[in-house]
Amino acid sequence: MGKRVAVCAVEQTGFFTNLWQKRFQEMAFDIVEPIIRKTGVTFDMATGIRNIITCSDDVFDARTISDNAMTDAVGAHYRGEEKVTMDGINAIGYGLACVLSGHDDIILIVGHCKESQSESRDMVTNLAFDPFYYRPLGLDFKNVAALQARAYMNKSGVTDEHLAKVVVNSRKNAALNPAANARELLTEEQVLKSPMTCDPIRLLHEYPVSDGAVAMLLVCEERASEFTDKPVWISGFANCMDSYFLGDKDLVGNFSLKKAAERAYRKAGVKNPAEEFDLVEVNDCFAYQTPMWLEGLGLCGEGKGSALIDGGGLKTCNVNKSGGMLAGNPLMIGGLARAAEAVIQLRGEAGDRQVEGAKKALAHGTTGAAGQFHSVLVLDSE
Amino acid sequence: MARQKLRQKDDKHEHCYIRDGKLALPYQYFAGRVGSRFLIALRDKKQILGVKCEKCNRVFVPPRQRCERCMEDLSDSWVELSDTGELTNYTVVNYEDKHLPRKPPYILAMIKLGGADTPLPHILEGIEPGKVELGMKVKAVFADETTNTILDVDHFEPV
Amino acid sequence: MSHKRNRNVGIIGIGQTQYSSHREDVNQPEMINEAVRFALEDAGLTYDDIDCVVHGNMELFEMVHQPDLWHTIGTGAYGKDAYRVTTGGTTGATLVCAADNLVASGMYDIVLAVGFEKLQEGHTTGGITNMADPLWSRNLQTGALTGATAGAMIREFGEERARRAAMKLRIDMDKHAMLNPNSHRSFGLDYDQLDDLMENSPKLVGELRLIHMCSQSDGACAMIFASEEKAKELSDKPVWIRDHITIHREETFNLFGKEDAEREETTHRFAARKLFERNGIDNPVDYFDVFEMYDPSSWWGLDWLREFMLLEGDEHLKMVENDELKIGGRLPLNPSGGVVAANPIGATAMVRVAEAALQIRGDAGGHQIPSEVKHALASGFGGTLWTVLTMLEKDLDW
Amino acid sequence: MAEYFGTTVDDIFSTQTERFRPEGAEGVDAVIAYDISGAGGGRWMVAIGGGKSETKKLDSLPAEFTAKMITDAETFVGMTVGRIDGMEAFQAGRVRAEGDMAMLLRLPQMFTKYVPPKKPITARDIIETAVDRFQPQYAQELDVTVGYDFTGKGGGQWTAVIKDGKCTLEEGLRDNLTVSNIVSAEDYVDLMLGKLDPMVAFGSGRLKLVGDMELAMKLPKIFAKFVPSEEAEAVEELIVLKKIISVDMEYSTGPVMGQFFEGLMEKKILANVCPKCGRKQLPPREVCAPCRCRADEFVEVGPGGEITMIDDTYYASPDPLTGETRETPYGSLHVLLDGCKDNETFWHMLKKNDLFDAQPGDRVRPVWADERTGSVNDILYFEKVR
Repeated sequence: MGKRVAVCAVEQTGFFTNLWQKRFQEMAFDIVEPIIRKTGVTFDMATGIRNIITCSDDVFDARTISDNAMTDAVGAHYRGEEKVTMDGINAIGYGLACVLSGHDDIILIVGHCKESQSESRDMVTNLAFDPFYYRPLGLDFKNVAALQARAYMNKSGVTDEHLAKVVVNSRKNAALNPAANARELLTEEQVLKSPMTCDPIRLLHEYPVSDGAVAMLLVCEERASEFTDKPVWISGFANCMDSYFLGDKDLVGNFSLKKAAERAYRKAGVKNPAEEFDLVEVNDCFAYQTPMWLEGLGLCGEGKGSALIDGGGLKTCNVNKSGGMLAGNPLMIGGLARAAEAVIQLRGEAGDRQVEGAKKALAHGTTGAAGQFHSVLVLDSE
Repeated sequence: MARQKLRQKDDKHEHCYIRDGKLALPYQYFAGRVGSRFLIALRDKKQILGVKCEKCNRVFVPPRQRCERCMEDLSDSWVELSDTGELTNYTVVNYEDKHLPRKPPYILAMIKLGGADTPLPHILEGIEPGKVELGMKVKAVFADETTNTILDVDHFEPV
Repeated sequence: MSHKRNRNVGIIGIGQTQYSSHREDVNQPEMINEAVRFALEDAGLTYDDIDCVVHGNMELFEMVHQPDLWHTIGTGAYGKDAYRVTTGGTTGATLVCAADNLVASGMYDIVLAVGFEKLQEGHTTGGITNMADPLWSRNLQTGALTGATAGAMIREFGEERARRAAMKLRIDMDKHAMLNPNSHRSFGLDYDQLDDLMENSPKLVGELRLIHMCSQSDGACAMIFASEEKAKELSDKPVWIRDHITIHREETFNLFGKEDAEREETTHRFAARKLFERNGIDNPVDYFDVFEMYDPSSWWGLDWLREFMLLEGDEHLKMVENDELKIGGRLPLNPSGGVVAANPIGATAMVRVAEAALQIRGDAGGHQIPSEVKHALASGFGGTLWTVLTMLEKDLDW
Repeated sequence: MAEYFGTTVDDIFSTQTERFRPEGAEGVDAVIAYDISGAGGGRWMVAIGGGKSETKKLDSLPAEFTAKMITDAETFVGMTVGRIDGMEAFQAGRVRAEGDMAMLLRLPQMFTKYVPPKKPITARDIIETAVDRFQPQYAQELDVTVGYDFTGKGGGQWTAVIKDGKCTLEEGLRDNLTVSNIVSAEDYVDLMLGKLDPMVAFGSGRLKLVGDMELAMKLPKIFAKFVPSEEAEAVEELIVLKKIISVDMEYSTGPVMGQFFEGLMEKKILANVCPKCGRKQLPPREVCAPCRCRADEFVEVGPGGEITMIDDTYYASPDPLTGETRETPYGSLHVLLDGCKDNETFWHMLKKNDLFDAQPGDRVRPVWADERTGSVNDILYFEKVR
């Protein structure tokens, strides 16, 4: 990659189980406002933001073309607005393309999702399946994850006890992150005793229902210093699609994650992923996904997820200092929230959970059932 | 239509309310020629069909017009599958929701039918959740009434 | 003068399904695959040549959450990078912008973009009404139907002239649609039916009559984009993307009130002016050899012509009245028949770009403009008067 | 009786009464007249009322009717069986309507869809196409007889005679057949439609071949694949699944719209004002779009005002929140409430009786609902001030 693109600002609402007191429009404006204030960026057609990339989902928002509702709240009146509707981390990938193409100097990204608005997020994800073969069986992202969890645990030796450790670690980190949703500390015993909602997934293995929004300002290399003295550089991004039908794919093969990671690492010049990152944010909607995605990302050996947990690797590798998805982000912006944490860490603004001297970070996002689609982002502070 | 009043979830937030509403619209989905053939065989002949990709040498179920890997046309390469198969994976669904076909707890399983290379998700009944074992043989039980969906197999049960 | 770009991007493959309201024979991914297959054949490529797939439509028209996941079996995205963008009616145009950006950025060399809609599977008017605020306008809006534009034009130009011009444009478009085998609607209307249709076509809203309004179609469009180097290597006649602009607008609460007193410029005119300014185009009517416009109704098509071409007064009416918009005229408008002839919403705005590109290539078949087409403009429309404009060129000489 | 798409106009009307759905016709009292021209046409009336429906064929049309449909027999049948798009036929003038259009649009709710009786393909249908499917290039120099002995229900016997590059078909079996196919008529149909694999049928003994086996193997080449005719295609069943998808939602008002709804409950219309440009927003939203800043001051406007625009709507659109179809025509309007200027208009409904009387510039006032719940329906509609 010749020219570079910087993340010059990041804001998040903080995440909550039910932000019933706000329309999602206000949720978004709550974070657009400080970006304008802190960076001094304008919406001038010649020198300011001409294009805004939103990220949301029509079914969760219960509105056809829900970005139509966002135009005023994200500053897009008489400006461009393009909606990426998959995990919001892909809006960063698309924003990167907008700037590298030369078409735009500055891109504002605003992702939002209010899972609490609908009666059940599982009903929403059931609608991601085809109407004849999978939808009638009641498949949703949770029960399909449970199938993947069983297959992964059988293959890798990850046990219920390991998963308890993953959740406890997430809560420990989240307790230090004021933006996280689930911040109460848990003991392993509490996790092990929580009800089995979808065997082998327990209630405390699931990310909590969450509302919130994330915004970022992307700027071309030449102009990054106009907006910040702490730019964070996007050095690699890629994603990859796996099979739709569950039976078609190796549920534990991490096919699309491995491919996405390989392409992102190649672009970023990462040769030894297990050693190069100062921190890693993985999009773990369910506890088994933390070790499984880490394997797919090449951050521990194949089948070594349990060893990583046993050896305290979650801590030493600085996995999910934010608390991760397990501490609660809404589905549509899980990966975008991971990227936000990575940017905050690389800017040295993570407060009590700061990884000292963090220079290189990985953020991961996933969309679809059992990780059908994965996205990998590599960020550098230098 | 009489509407309910706006309601507040707590009194900490002045002027903030919830209105109960719906996202509700009518839809009609077409199975297409390939899907119809599969669904009609299921309904009228109690037959489970798969499609075979000669290039990849794999038999898929549910059917699809194209092989996802090599994009070959599979619409004329039907294979009759056995109505019995082997359980390759399962979960016990223990939460209740409107989109689910059964009250909890019930077993959602992956079943590799005889003649197929890809397992099919379906409901398993007739066995205690604690007694389910990977590799066990199960058999399709066809539904009495058709819904023109995969639920024309009502469930699978142990042989 | 031109807009800066990192590298040039060419369109090297185009595929469209037949547009129809009867596609019971295929499910969603199968219909998409038809367009994908045609685009690959057109480009002489295979699935393996594609680096990245961009997918777009509106979820609530078919009520499939994140449909690109299921549609992988039709798009061929397995193992590839993928994006999903959606911006209402402009989706198809945004797909082109996205593919252009993704290639121009250097991130991918060859990108496949697919827009589709299977409107027969949902309730289109209900789906569009659902875009309005659930607490307010959802109770007031009727899909995308409004008689406001007709009313305003009747006030400005008189009832007889305005209604006649809108119906004349409708018949012009049907004449074009008759030449396009992909059209969903080609009625075979003739100019001697003009008075009859003006009186007898049923009213939808005010003077917006059924005959003026676009169809609800099923269909898909796929296009393949390549870097300059690859495009020259792979294609005999790549069509170059010169520039594109997207302008959105706040939602509809007061859309049909008086014009904004301070701005006094519609999104369409604003977008066109900015685009033409930065590309040094003084007289768009003379510069462009064809204009494929997203015309959801003949009234809007007529009104928007003035905005997009930066015309004043009744210049746009004169263009209709003097047959300047017909194939062979001064600025052929929608040789394909336009959106009133076929409207699979998520594909529609991409079809405009695809048809403009086919005209430049000389491959439009029965509706090919007889003279050489070097410069083409395509517009997308969506949401609350959102607009996307795309400029295409035959030669890399701007 | 003239058939179109395998159906007659009489076929359709003879099932009209049994297709009636009282639950779809609640409160309807209507007479629909049909004037159908062309071969197989005629005049009919369908009366609907009191939860019943009656259909009559008439010599002349009734003098009084709620709605009348005028079309030709082919178009009518085509629309009914789904082979011609009704909207398109309507637009192109092949169908005309008089009277209450909305009543015609409601018909699909009041009557279930007409489904033509299935005419399954028989063994005879298929064997009778043998001569057409004969491909002489694969039968040069042949002088043979091929027997078809179809057993069971729908069975029969035929002989195909192939000689001098030509094929003829006779009923009955000749003696001394070169090769003979013995199979049940039902299996033969499945074999020819590709539903039954020939090797499976042969292997299991369901298909017996007697005589020259080499010739038997060549038969699939000598006779091209059977493709059901256009009419057979039309009855091909393509599965459709109809669903109303419904997910309950909790829509938030936020504090800004919340104050507006509080105002409505007290019969006050509140706008919020942009601190930068002074624009008033109705209903209020958190942000002023052109200025990109919060608008947090509220002022009371109206309640009376001046109409800027009316949309008289004739197309019945379902309410996505209830699924109910509204009565047409109805009017929505934009009002410049007292205290507002330029495009600070308020969008609501116009009183039904005022629809063809009111015009832009007229004064209007809101008519409030007795019971107000903080919704758009707290104002019933705006009415013209007389």
